[in-house]
Amino acid sequence: MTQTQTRTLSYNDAIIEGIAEEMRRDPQIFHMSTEAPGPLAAEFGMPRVRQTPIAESALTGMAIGAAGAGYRPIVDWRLVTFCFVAMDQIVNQAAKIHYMFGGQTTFPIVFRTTVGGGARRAAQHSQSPYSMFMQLTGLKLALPSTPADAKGLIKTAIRDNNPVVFFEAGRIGGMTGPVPAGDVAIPFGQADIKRAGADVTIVALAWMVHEALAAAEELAAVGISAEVIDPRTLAPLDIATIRASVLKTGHLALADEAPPNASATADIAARIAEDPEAFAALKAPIARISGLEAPIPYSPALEDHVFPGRQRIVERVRALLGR
Amino acid sequence: MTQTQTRTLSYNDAIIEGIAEEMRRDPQIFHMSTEAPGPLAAEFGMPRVRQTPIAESALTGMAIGAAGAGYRPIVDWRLVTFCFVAMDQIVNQAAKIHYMFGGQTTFPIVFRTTVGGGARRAAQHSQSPYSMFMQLTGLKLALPSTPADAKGLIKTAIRDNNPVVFFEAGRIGGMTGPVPAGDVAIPFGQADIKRAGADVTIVALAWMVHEALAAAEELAAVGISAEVIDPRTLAPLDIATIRASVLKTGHLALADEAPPNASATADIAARIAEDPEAFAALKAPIARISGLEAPIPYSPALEDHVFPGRQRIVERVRALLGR
Amino acid sequence: MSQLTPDRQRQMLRQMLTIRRFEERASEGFRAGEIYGVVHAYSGEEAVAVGVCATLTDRDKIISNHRGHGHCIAKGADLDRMMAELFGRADGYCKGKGGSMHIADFKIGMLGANGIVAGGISIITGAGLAAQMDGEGAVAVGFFGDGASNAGPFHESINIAAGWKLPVVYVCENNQWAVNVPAAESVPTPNVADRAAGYGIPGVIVDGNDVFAVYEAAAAAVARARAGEGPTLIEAKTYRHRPHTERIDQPDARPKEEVARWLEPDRDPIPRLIARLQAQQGQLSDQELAEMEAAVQADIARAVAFAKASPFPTLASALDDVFAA
Amino acid sequence: MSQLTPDRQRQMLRQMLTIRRFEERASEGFRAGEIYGVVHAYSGEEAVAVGVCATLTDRDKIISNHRGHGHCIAKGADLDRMMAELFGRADGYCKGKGGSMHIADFKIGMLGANGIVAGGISIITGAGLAAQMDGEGAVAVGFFGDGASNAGPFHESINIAAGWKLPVVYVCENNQWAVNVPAAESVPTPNVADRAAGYGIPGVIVDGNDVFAVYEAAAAAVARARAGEGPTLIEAKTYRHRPHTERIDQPDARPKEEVARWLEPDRDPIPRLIARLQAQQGQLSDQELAEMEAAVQADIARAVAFAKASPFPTLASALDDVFAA
Ligand SMILES: Cc1ncc(C[n+]2csc(CCOP(=O)(O)OP(=O)(O)O)c2C)c(N)n1
Ligand SMILES: Cc1ncc(C[n+]2csc(CCOP(=O)(O)OP(=O)(O)O)c2C)c(N)n1
Ligand SMILES: [Mg+2]
Ligand SMILES: [Mg+2]
Repeated sequence: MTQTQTRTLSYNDAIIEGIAEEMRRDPQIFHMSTEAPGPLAAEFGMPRVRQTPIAESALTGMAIGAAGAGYRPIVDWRLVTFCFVAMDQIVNQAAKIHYMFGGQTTFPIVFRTTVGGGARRAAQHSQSPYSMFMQLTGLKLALPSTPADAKGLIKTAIRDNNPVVFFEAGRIGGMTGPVPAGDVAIPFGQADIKRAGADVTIVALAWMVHEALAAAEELAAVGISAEVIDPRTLAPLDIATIRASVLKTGHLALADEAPPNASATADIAARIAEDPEAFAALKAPIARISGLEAPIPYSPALEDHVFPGRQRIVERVRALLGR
Repeated sequence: MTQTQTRTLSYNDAIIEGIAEEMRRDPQIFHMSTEAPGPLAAEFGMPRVRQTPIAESALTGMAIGAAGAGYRPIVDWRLVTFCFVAMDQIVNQAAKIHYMFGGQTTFPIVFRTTVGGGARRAAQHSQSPYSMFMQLTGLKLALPSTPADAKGLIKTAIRDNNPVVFFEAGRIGGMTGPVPAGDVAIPFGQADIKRAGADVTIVALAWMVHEALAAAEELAAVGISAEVIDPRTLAPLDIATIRASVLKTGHLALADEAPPNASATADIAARIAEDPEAFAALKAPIARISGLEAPIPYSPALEDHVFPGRQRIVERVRALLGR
Repeated sequence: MSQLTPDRQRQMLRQMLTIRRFEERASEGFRAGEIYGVVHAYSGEEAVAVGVCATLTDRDKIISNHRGHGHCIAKGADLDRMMAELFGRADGYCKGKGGSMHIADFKIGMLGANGIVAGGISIITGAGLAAQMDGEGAVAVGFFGDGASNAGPFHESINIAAGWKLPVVYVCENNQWAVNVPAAESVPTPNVADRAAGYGIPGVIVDGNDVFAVYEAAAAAVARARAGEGPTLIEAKTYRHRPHTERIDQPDARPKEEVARWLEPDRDPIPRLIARLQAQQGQLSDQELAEMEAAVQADIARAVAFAKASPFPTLASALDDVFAA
Repeated sequence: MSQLTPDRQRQMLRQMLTIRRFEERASEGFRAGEIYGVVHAYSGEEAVAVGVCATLTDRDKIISNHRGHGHCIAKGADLDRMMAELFGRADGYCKGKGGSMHIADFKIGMLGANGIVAGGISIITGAGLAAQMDGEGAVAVGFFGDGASNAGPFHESINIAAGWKLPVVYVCENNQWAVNVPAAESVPTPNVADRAAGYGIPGVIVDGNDVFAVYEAAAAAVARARAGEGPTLIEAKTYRHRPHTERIDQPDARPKEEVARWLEPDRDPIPRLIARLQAQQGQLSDQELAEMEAAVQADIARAVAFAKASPFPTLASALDDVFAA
């Protein structure tokens, strides 16, 4: 198919478009969630788009059983909050089932879920806990930051023969951007350089990609050339692209809205700090810009204070480079 | 009370002794699990030591409710495997409840759970996922490596007014060691230097503390003086002690049986790599010794291969120091 | 209603009116951008919270779900601090950290609203265990929806409470919908109360829009709990007047005629109660009713004024209360 | 047992004997250090797996729990590859990665044992959903214990299966204990089957030590499922002959007399079946029985030899199969 045309789509619509295209292609794909997405329900209806009782643990297990029986289920947990009731099925079943049964059969499943704050939904409904899933060998993890990436990665997620957790950044669900038409799937494990630069590498996740791009603009104004990298998938993680950038810039900043403890930014920092060449290339300590170590509060100014943003990135990077 | 006497106790017995002492002191403490510990059941019986239906999610929530009503519950999830069915109560309730209600009341709860492999119990029952809990601001996390630490930390855990997850290293449950008699509680957030050394700092967790100590012996034989540090609690994490050691040795190795991704070792590596002085003190890249990135397999040699051990520590540290 | 004096009955009406007006003001505040995030209004279901809580004392504990304002008010929470919490202010119940979905008042035994469907059911069961161990006859009451009755924690908790004879009353507010899923599609039996038999406990169905019927059912369940005979599952059939949340674009799959039917005065619990009190001699005069309305409106206005006068929390407070001392 | 020819009946006995002898050998191997980790023996409960699986075809799917050997054998799994898995060998079903608690054979519709109590119940419900969508009349059968019936996933899954009329048969093996907790303490009603009413589905109680009774109950449930009428909950009352696991120091809280009573030939499902077949003219001669015993022993011996001849997996294979291609 040609990829010449692009349209402007929102992040959320791009995901739905990607799912719809895949569902048209493959009748084994079906979608379950406690609230069915309107456009999918309208186009495909039952039994391919199901609205379910509130029982995310059962839905998650059912996806595993249906996948083992030849289907390619998509389960939308909706807010990531809700997936914790299904954590046994995620940790003990989905992540391990292919391995512990010696690879007998495949379990192609996509678990969709919305992460992030900004909507004044307080502690439970504003979490960004993707890093917790990185400890779980056996899951693939996608975390797109643009409509085009969202569509390209959801298609790859659906075609993958493993359980994939597809994290959707709620804060940018309405953000629009160009999305190529046609069958464009983006491979997992390929970071994207969202902006090229020479002085500092800023690796950012999800919403923070946009904050990092805004920060890069401000930094350019003071003569700092920032390269902004979006890993796009946390498992597999494309450390090679980040490493190459650090070899070039000698400075690494990592921006994530989640708290720093045992996080994706810790992971990337450690991988760079343990790589002899990258370590040698570092001209300054690694800088991390993270959420404060607190649950997310409700009151708007408080919430905005707990989450990091472009200003903190600018400050940290300027401090890092001493200018 | 005097602390002059010490006895030899196993790690498991030290924990039970600590719990029993606290239960004698405070009648508000009670213990729930799907299998009641014999000595506690014998001494205290119902209603203070309860055997329950298999419903860890309910038990976890019930502990929260009972704590909010003035009790100090201890819930033994038993294998960490089983706590994942209770993850909603852990993530969305226990970790956040004090904060999201504005600190109205306290929730003093100890969640006991056994981690680690070595028992040929395959993927589900051999996990070491404590690092996942580090993302959850609002929980305290203990992970003792010796009988004395186990007893001292369980007493502190029980006296703490917050939910504490107390990770017990199954592999060393039968290991014996000196335990001071009397009312010895070990404060949270104080790492312990298990062996002093000058050339390299080895931070190790749980069972790996013992592997690191054995490795330090071997390293001493080739003239490398290793300092072995056990953080003992992952939240709060005593980075100051680790940092001071790195400033002295200029070399940091981190040993954990879990896979490296977004792990406690990544966390410590990142904190050192982002600290200007510590970063400047590092004479070589940080080295991490971790479990392989795979679920835990059943067959003995395979399992032993996936977990790291003293030999891998020795090799990595020797490579790090180039001798 | 022999147990209830005319004064108590009027008090109950006043609580129900207070809930209704509070929700109306919350909805208004949400649309005006004074209140943030999510608001789930309890309008239409007032008789359940009020009927149940009228059987409780201060020692007794309740827990709520996402639709929590009514339970708070029925248990006696302070309107000022509730409204201040919705407004995100420092004098709110949670110092502005919780918002609509996390109002609690542990002092009066209100253990909190909760953003997780069925998330509170095990917590209140633990409060019931505490009450049993205390041995002073207190009870614990869990409020949750028809949707929550499909979730695992419902089953685990009631099963344990039944086995241990805990003094808990489980109150399912069957408003017939969970967002856009009708209970008829998610609950395979005609009634949620039918689930009680599987635990060997009474399952009681009650008209959730008749406050006295609710009161009677709850009083029996509470008496049973206090007597050490264990839990009861009460299903209160009711209906929410509002869409699932106050979001402007909240989709609502409920048939319009169905919604309209439940808004009529013979179904709306408040007109029903007013009609009943007025039908009985000396229970409620037109003037008393007008005074009550005015008093309630004044309460709400005072709460809003309190909320507006309260400062937003300081940024530094974001790091307070992460851990208890 | 009009549906079952004498041959089928003898086949069922042979399967039951195979399970018993397999467990005896597994226990021996565990004590000898040839088998590692944990072994939960199914001895005493053979009639359940065999009676249920006799109603199934290869298209039908089952799932098991931690006590899984019997379900595997009843569904037709290969003894050699089962034993090789227990021995941790490369030719085992899971290439030595799974061990006793994780044997699966997706080719024959055996979706795996599971180390999580109730962990398989939702998975088999998903297989039932797949069968419904396939529309070819296949069914899915979940085996689990009395202990599992207290866990949330049991409730969530059966509730959905009932609502969606999924072709699933839920088989609760009530062996009256969950480790050291008696079912009488954890299940508040006399029977686990009493829980079915809460989902509007049949709850059937059957003597789990009578293979033909199990067969009949299962056949009815399977027919109902195939006909699109939805799930059934079967409770098979049975007993485990062994302690919870084969661990030497496994505590066993069960009264000695209770255990002894269940080991007697009038309760042990195997002597019961033998007696019944021998009581009927021409169903099973002493010689046929002896030959059967010998054949079963030979099968087990062959499986052990196969296991021992199979190499341990290479260390490099530890990183195989983490992800599917
Ligand atoms: C575990 C979980 N899943 C999904 C949601 C999203 N959600 C919020 S309220 C709701 C419907 C609840 O229905 P019901 O229990 O009947 O209460 P009602 O809103 O009708 O009062 C859903 C699905 C949630 N909060 N928690
Ligand atoms: C979620 C969970 N909690 C606890 C355990 C530990 N455990 C293993 S088997 C078992 C008892 C299971 O009892 P039942 O379901 O009756 O099966 P049975 O062993 O009697 O066949 C327990 C508690 C577990 N495997 N999973
Ligand atoms: Mg409802
Ligand atoms: Mg059992």
